[in-house]
Amino acid sequence: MGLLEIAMDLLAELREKFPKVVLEVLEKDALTIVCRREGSLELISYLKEKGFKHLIDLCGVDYQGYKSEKKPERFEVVYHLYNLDEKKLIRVKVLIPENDAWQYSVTGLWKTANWFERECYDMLGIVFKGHPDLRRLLMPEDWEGYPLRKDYPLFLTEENEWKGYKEFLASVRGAK
Amino acid sequence: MSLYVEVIKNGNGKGEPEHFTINMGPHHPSTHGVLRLVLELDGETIVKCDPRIGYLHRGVEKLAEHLNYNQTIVLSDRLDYIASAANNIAFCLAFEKLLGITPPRRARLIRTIVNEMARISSHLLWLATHALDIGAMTVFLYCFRDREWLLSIFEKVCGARLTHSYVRVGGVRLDFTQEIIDELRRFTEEFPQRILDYETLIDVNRIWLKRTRDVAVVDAETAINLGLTGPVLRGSGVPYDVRKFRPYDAYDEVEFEVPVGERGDTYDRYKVRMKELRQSNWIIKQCLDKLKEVEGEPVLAEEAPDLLLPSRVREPEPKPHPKKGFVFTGKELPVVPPGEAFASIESPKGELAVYVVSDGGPNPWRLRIRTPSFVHISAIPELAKGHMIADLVAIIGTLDVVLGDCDR
Amino acid sequence: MGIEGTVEVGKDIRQIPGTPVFITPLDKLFNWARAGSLWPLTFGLACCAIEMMATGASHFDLDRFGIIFRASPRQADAIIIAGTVTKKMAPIVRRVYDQMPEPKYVIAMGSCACSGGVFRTYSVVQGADEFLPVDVYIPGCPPRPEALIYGLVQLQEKIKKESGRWGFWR
Amino acid sequence: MSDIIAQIPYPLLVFIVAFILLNLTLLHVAYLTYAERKIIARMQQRLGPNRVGPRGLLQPIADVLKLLQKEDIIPNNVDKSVFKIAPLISLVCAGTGVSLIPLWEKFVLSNLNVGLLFILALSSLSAYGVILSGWASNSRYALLGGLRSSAQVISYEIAMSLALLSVVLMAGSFNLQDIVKAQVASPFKVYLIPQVVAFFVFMVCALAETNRVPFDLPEAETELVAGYFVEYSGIRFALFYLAEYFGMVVMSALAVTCFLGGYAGPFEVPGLPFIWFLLKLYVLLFFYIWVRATLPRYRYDQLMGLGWKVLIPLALANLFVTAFLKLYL
Repeated sequence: MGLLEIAMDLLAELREKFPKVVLEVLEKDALTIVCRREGSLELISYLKEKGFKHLIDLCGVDYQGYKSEKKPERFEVVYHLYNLDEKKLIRVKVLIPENDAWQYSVTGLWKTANWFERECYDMLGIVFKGHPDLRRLLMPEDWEGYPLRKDYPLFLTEENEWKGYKEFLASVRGAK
Repeated sequence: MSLYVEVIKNGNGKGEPEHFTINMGPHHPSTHGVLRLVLELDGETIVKCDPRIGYLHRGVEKLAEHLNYNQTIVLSDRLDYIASAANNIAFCLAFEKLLGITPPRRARLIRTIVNEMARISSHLLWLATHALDIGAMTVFLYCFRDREWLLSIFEKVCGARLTHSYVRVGGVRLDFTQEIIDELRRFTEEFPQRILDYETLIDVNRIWLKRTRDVAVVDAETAINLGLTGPVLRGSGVPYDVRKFRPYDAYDEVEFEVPVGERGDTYDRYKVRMKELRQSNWIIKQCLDKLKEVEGEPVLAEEAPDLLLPSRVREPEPKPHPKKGFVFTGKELPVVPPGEAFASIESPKGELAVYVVSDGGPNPWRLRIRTPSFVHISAIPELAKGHMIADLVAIIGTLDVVLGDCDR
Repeated sequence: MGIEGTVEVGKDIRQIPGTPVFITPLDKLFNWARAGSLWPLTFGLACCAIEMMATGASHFDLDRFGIIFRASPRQADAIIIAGTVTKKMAPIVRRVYDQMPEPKYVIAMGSCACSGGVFRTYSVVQGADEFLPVDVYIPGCPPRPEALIYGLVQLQEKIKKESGRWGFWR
Repeated sequence: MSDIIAQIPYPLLVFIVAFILLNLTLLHVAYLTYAERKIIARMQQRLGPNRVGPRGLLQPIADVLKLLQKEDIIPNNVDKSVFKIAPLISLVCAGTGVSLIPLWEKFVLSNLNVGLLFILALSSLSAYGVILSGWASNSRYALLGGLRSSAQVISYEIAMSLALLSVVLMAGSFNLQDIVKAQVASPFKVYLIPQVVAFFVFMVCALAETNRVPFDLPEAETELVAGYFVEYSGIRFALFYLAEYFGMVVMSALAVTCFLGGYAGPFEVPGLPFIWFLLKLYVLLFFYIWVRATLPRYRYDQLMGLGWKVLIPLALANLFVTAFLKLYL
């Protein structure tokens, strides 16, 4: 029995209610809904009302230079939602264009999304509109660049070193 | 200027009561690593708490994109270094889903045992540090004594005490020897008595009760909204346990209960963890019995591919050619098919989820790790509001956070 | 480098002007005291901190060597860099080190603190010796408690052989 | 013997006695730290110090020597004079009490008529050392530690004084020597039996006064790093450390004197006049260490609650009952 059949009713409902938002429904290891950014917030809040109360994960993916298939946009924000009563997992992917990288914040629905979104902003540079306190989380506040983007180097050479660390090293070596 | 203290803001100049701002950490004995908390105090009561993390951010997710699948398991050890076997399993489950393989039954049973051993050792360390934070020093040393025993068993299993890298894609690295099984049996026989020892030390202790009862109470609805998982969520009465809800490995063939709390305070969470210790012990016992049924079977799936090199295999087999020797007729296929997979496990701290995206290359395209500690630390401001500064220590303890797990 | 206020009397030989002869036996006594009561700072960074805790606990018991962990850098003699040092953390580690009173010693515990280990990434300092004078390196990921004890004993040996280290009478 | 003593001029005699007393106490304090480490180690299935000297016996000496010649950091933004003098206040106030304790019938440095009051006054004064150090350090952790400590000492002082007052009522004197004599003369031989409540209150308060577990809030390692002496290093830190152990010795000695019959024993041991006193003292000190290895720490408000809501009413009730019995029996 495929995942799709289990969730037929839900899917039909979603397609009916959000015809312009849902782009594609895939059956992978979990039920996957690919959707547009506009209206994605309504779709997610509708899913929450439907019992998907547990936001397991929220993350961003950078698809720049992805070989195996053509991706319509550079970024995706991926939500994993779980229904605790019916034991169902659903994955919602929201497409985010490169030049206009922002997404609606879901902090109003889940408090836990606060830090997930801050991390996503920190690592990939996707701005979350409506977030109460969007600051860098893991990296220092004056860090340049977004480390998880594909065009960011894994290891920083002397030239593109973080200037805070450079200053620190200079001060320490001067003191020695 | 002292290290501990940074005056961030002193009052607001509008005649409202002046709040005392102190900076706790990142070097502080009870923040369990390098967590930094900026606290606004009214006397000793916390008005506002702002956790700052990232002091142990090592770029594991980025680094994983540059290593091949087997090498990332080594990184997983260093996430939640107290229960590294659990992390190994989460990574391997995700990769196995991507590859579409299932490990043989013996491997699944061994994984279950190792996972529960990791849970016991993690909970013991939690109990030790939690008790030390509240001031009971002796419990700390008792727990470490028993943890040493468990670590010595781990050492016999794979040669490492802390960072095992024992679980592999498609199974485990080595089979259990009879010696290990005997040792584990002795452990499971004796361990319930040890749990009783700890409980007699602190369970009915009035000071312990006073310090933990009604501290950081979370009701079920809020707990889910805050994303809390694991013992913390179960302490609030929600019986959500990934081992029951989405069974992996051999959890569908063993019996165990999911203990839940009633009030959702620090004491309940302590109770839940103590009960979990007994359940884990029971699970290990059952798995040891079941291991007899699959004596001599392989512990690594035969179809498990060699993930190191090369990244692509040619299909079908090369055919003899009259002039050129052997030639390949089919096209090359990637070892790891492109796609995405999501796997989550019940790690000792909570729900550990791994989301992996593959482009068919030798390295993962994106490896996202959802760690329980990250979520739990994000809940500290909510839990700490209105409590005393001494309670904060108990709150950090009861959430059971590891900073390596949080910052990745 | 050299200690402040010393004069060079020969090639690579420096002398403190007016140093009495009895300094040497005094040195020996103080070195014995320093080695016998080496108080490291409770300063855990990552995985190695767990092994450091295990070393202090019942099974290995650092107290035997007179080593007890102190929480305040002002009262510590040695700092054990136990774990990965990130670029965000490095200034704080240095600040803690600067707060310690002389004579102070540094132990780099684990591959990460020695050389950055497996984490050759944008945010990790490639070895604590980039910004600290390290006395003892302990390899391993994480080093076993025995290795840490060995490292500490090596440091004690080193202290016992020292001369001309900081002292308020100098 | 007594002739020789009589020939020594009085100031010199005082000096000699003080010298003996100081050395004896210092030795006790130094080896109390060693004993504490050893005993706690045994309770936690460890070995304790055993490498520095035979069986680790030189450990306290190494510690003191090391602390003596460590750098004495005085941070830039502290109140320098107060910062320097605070540990001395602590130590002097904690240590002076020893001079009033009768170690033996014929051995007491200063047989003051208001001895008990004097000790109480000193122990309240020692709080100044803590507060001043916390304030002068210009560090929030130190300040919090100092504040906690002052509040704690003040509230527990009351209960302790009330507990001791019952003893004074029974003995009819503030002189410690007289209290011991009154105990020996009483039908119980020790005041522990009639004043068991007061003894209990006194011991709990003594734990609080000396900032020991479970009342070690001012220096709670896991909350406030090291509390009020977080900024102190080297010899000044050693002074604070000594003051804590001096406080333990003095409080235990006071308990021995007021409740356990002081130097009096069931029989005289020839040549060893101090033996009974020391034996009782060691038992109480062992109790301190035992408690430290067993109990978790109280929270600040709970500590205050215990002091004001339990100990003070208990001590008051005990005082009234004692007074009533004294009047009508």
